[in-house]
Amino acid sequence: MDHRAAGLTDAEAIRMYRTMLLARRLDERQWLLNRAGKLPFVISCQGHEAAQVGAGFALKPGVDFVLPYYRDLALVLALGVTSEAVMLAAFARADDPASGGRQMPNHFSDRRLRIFTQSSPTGTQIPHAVGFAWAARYTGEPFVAFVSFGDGTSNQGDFHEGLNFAGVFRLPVIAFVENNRYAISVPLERQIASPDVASRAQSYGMAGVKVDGRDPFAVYRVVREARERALAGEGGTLIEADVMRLTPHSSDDDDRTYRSREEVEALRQADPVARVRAYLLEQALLDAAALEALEAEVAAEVDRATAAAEAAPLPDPATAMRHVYAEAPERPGASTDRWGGAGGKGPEGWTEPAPAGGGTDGGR
Amino acid sequence: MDHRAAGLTDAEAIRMYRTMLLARRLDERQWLLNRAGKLPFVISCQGHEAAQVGAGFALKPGVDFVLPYYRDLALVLALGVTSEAVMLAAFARADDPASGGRQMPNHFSDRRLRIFTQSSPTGTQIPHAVGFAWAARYTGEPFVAFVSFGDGTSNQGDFHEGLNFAGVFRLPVIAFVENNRYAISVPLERQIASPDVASRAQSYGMAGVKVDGRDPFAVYRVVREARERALAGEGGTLIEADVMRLTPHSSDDDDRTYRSREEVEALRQADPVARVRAYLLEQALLDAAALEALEAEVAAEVDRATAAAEAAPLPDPATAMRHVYAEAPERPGASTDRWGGAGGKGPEGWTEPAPAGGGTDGGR
Amino acid sequence: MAVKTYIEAIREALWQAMERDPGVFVLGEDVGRRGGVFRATAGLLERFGERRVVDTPLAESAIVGVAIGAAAYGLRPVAEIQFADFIYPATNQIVNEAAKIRYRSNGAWSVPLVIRAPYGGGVHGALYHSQSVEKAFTGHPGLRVVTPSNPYDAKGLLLAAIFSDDPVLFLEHKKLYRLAKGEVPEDFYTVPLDRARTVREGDDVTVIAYGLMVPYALEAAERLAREEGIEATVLDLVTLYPLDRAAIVEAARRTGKVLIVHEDNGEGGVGGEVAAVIAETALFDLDAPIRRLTGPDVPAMPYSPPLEAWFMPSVERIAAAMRELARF
Amino acid sequence: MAVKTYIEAIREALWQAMERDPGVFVLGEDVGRRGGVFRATAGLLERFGERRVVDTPLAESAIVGVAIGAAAYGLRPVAEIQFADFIYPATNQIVNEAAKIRYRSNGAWSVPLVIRAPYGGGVHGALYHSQSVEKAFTGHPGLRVVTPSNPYDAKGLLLAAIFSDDPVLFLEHKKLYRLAKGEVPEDFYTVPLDRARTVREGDDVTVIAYGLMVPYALEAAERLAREEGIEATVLDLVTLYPLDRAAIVEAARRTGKVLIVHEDNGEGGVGGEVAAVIAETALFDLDAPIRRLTGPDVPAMPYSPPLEAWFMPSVERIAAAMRELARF
Ligand SMILES: Cc1ncc(C[n+]2csc(CCOP(=O)(O)OP(=O)(O)O)c2C)c(N)n1
Ligand SMILES: Cc1ncc(C[n+]2csc(CCOP(=O)(O)OP(=O)(O)O)c2C)c(N)n1
Ligand SMILES: [Mg+2]
Ligand SMILES: [Mg+2]
Repeated sequence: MDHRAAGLTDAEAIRMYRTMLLARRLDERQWLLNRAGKLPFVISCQGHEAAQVGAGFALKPGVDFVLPYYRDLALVLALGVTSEAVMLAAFARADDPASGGRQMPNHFSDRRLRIFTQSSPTGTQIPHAVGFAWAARYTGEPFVAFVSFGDGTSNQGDFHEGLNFAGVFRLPVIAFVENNRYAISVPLERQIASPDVASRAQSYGMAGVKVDGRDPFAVYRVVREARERALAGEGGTLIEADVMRLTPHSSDDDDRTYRSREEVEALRQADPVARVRAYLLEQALLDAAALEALEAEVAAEVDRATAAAEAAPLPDPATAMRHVYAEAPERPGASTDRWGGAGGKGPEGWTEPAPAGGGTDGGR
Repeated sequence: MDHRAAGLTDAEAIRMYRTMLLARRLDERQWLLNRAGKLPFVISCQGHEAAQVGAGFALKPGVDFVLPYYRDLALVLALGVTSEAVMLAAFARADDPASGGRQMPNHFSDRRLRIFTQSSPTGTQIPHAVGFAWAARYTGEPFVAFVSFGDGTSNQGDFHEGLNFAGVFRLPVIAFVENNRYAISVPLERQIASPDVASRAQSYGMAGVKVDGRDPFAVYRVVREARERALAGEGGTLIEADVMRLTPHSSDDDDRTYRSREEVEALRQADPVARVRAYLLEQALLDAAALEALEAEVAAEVDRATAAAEAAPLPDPATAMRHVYAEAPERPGASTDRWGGAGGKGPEGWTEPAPAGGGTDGGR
Repeated sequence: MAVKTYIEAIREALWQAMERDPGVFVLGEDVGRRGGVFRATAGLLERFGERRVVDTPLAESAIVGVAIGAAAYGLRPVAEIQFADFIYPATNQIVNEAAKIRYRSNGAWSVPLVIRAPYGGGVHGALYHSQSVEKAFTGHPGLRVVTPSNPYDAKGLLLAAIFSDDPVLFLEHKKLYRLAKGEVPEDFYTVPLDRARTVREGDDVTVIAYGLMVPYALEAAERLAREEGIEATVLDLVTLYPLDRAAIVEAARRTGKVLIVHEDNGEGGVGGEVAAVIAETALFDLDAPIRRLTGPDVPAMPYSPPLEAWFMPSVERIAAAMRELARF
Repeated sequence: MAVKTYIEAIREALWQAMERDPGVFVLGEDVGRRGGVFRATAGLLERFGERRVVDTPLAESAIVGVAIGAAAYGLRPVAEIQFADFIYPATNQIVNEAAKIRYRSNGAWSVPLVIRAPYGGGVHGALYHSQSVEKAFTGHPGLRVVTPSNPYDAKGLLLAAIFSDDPVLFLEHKKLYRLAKGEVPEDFYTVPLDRARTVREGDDVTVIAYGLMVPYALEAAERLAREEGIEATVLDLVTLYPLDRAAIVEAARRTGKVLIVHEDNGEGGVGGEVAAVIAETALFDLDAPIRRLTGPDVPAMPYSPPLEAWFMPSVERIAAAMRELARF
């Protein structure tokens, strides 16, 4: 769709493309580093970038709570996660802001940006998002909770229980399904018995919306609309974006056993990054030279991030016992930072809890 | 609906009424015994009888696998469970065929009748039913799996995961929701975000059917049709029967804190047992005298069952360690009884497994 | 100081926590209009309203999962699982999520969540309303598991759990709800989440127990003291995970003869870990083999009264085991 | 007899079981066309077809729950949980259903089900692809939990599990899949589901271990024997629940010095129960406190190589603990 029709400026459209490109190049670099034996594991966003960037630009970073899944590199870049942060996590360095090198790559977390820490079991983040949305309702703070996941994950019990909970209370949650028609090797027909995922919204008294996940502007619009409905107290939305998985499931996978090369080739022909690039050219938002300059700029950023991350120190095993339970406050006053990130302060009249007797309290 | 239009003979319609009445009187007797301090716990079918009997008569006892829940007294009576068996379980006697007094009352099980043992956590039986339906497909044995549960239970993850599994493989399963609009104290609006339960069928590529659960003949027809579709390989059906809970949730509950007496009184006015009684009179299937004779016959049956069960011995603690793991065969050849009940033999060419080395094998 | 029941103490703790901090709210099945099937939350809806006393859909994984999100935001949810037996659908949310969130985020996020769950038997609850579920939830670093044995601890421990910044599984023994009575201060106070408590001192034999088995052990100890002059130390574990190892070792050393009592099955139960701590740390202080008296190794407690009685450890059986150990 | 890897042995067991009994089928995520993410089921789809090699939707509770129904009918499903870390959504179906069905029906119904789950770390799997989940699933009577440490046992134990009439949680250590090699008979054979196995004999110190820690302990033992003349008995538990108590006690008695090794966290782990069995039964045969060497008490194994190495017990650390104990 035309980016202007979606309510986006030219500059925004260009920034969206830049974010898609950066995600793609960071992702490709990780594969190279994996094949070179430098990274044990990669999991990709390739083919999902348009959908993710469309969603990311429709959200308010640091205000909305975002609960991504492992494919959401482009989404978190759109929200403000840096290339260096991504590479620090890929190299499992001490300064990885998501986990200090404790989690696998692409297990995003950034408290300041209100990107909630995620695990690997699929779908567990859906009830968490509903819990954040519950907190919005509870405190009156105006934000939405945005949660994303794959098509296969819509079969998990937590999907059903979480969205039903959100529906009963009409909570401001946006559930975003990135439907790439596979769960590792199992194709969509073997995963879900409904014709699509969006129609499951009906079970939860929610709006269900399908959108072309190769079109960042269309995605932007439906997510923005869902956000507005949520903030207006009209409840949640289940959005299904059709995307494609251009790589194997992960660097541990070999998809030749279950996908024909023709099928993958056909997907490559429809690559969303190329498509948006063509759109920018066609709309004369950028010319070939500007696109090349952008490529160079992004490549330099990827280089810098890689070099910085590779040079950064690994975590010290002496720290490995930390953060099992709350620790005694390291900086006094830390415990006043209770509001899920930088922005939140809590409503008027909120009091801090008194210290508990158990010696288990403290700041974080 | 007219019983003939549903494909039922007069005799069948009368038998259906008798089963409803028997269920009601057995249930009432348990409450009396509870109030007299003789039974620690009662959970009722009152208000659900029409739906249950309609379903029970549409199934083939000993052929179809049935996975009931704790309200399904009328259902299991329709399938062939005896009054005495019911009372033996209520009194937790050694000869309780469902569990030997191990489980709470109304945790039905009868292997010969292919009524599968149930637990108390709600919804766990739904995937089990899908597993039996899988076995039907696997072996080619022509039966359906019928599973029932309450409206609140349709929020459990196991409902979603189980029905999706059934939908993907188009398995012969009938999921029967007895919607009494409460889950203990929580009303339907607070339970499910969809307008009804039946429409959730769409998420599973299944037929969803709503039926008046006060009309046993209408229920009979939709269950019979679902059974035929299932046997014809056309997949499962989610049936929602509107029923009413005439009692508190259980003998441990006091519903005055959450239901007005007017509401309960209004339900009583619409009592399905009275309604079918009136229908039989109106259709002249039975006259007042015959109805009275039936009452007397049922009362006598309840008396007999109660007396027999009360007089029966309690289980011997010496048996309490039994049936944790498979025991050495008590009767040689027992291990050939592998086919889920009396009827099943398994398809041609099936071989018995060889005894394992672990000493853990044996008959049941 | 007023004498209150265990369940009154719990209700009072919930009430005071909600008064004190507007971020505290309760959620669960039937906790609102019904006031809880055991009445633990009775009166809260009327006092605090629907926003803070939430009847949820019937879906345990969502109850815990939603509470995790709310807690990570900074609220202090108190989730009720109606019977501990029904906690298992939420296992993934409890052990893979709540317990691991602080660690996996390198301290950036935390989950100040309490999960209350009535457990235990002897109440004609049969296999699925009598379970002791602690063994499945102990041993997951990041999660605390505690259980009070008396009204005083019930209140103070629940307040400590609510105002702790860690997830706490708070197990309440159903049979103690109305059986246990004791003095409970009106004021706000907390009982540490990481300390066992010596509830009786004596030099002949040490009994280590928790939950309902603590009053049973105390009664057995009093009887043996009165009738046979056997004096027992009784240690109430209070915290099942992480254990208060120092207190366990000290209690074991005091008499050199240790009886561990719990209602849960023996093999794989919390008692094994307690025995291991002693065998690692105080082996040469022991004068007798460690002894466990527990529920039998069958899947769960049967319904029929003779079978239920067979399952439950009783004061008599505890006293007999203590006597045997004292004479060893 | 051919030398095979651990995973080849597992594949061979599946193949032979399916050949032998048409009621045996496998189901799970990616077990069909992909042949399993570890390739344990590779080739089965081609040989046995879609009816018996079933790619399921992504839903663990359904995988186990559906398998329970099929097993209760009389089939012999072998369900794969892709990584043990993802088993928790199925906890309710495993411990409240599969484990309790025979007991609650007084023996009328049974569940001849095997759940295979790759577990364990040291493979750069981080918190959610490295877990040892055994502690949550041991202690549920009715369910067996076993884990082989070598290819011979992998095949025989899996065949025994498949043809057992009880539900068995069959844990396969991921790091052994290709690391462990050994002779595996072509024929059908079974290894008992209720027996530990003495894999080395020696009089100075006893090591009790399971899974990956068995080859580690053996290597440590060989090294100590060679270099320092310390001779160890090594007991492979094989079965984690119910434990083979007699074998544990005998192994402890043999040397009077016991080191228990596992990769799972220490507190609440299987080692606690093993120590308790010894402290109850063979206390006066002990010449040293029981010692445990285990994974640390943090929520799960971190990803970064130095942290992962810090978590995993190593041959060096096992050898050091054995030496210390031998010298005690
Ligand atoms: C509970 C759980 N089961 C299994 C896995 C292993 N696994 C990781 S990703 C995946 C497929 C997910 O498919 P989908 O939800 O469609 O997301 P996609 O990867 O296609 O974006 C599986 C089975 C897991 N992470 N968690
Ligand atoms: C997993 C689980 N959670 C909670 C309970 C406690 N409980 C028993 S019945 C019930 C309500 C069930 O409502 P519904 O499914 O509508 O069935 P109904 O009793 O109304 O027929 C609840 C919450 C349970 N048995 N299992
Ligand atoms: Mg997918
Ligand atoms: Mg209901």
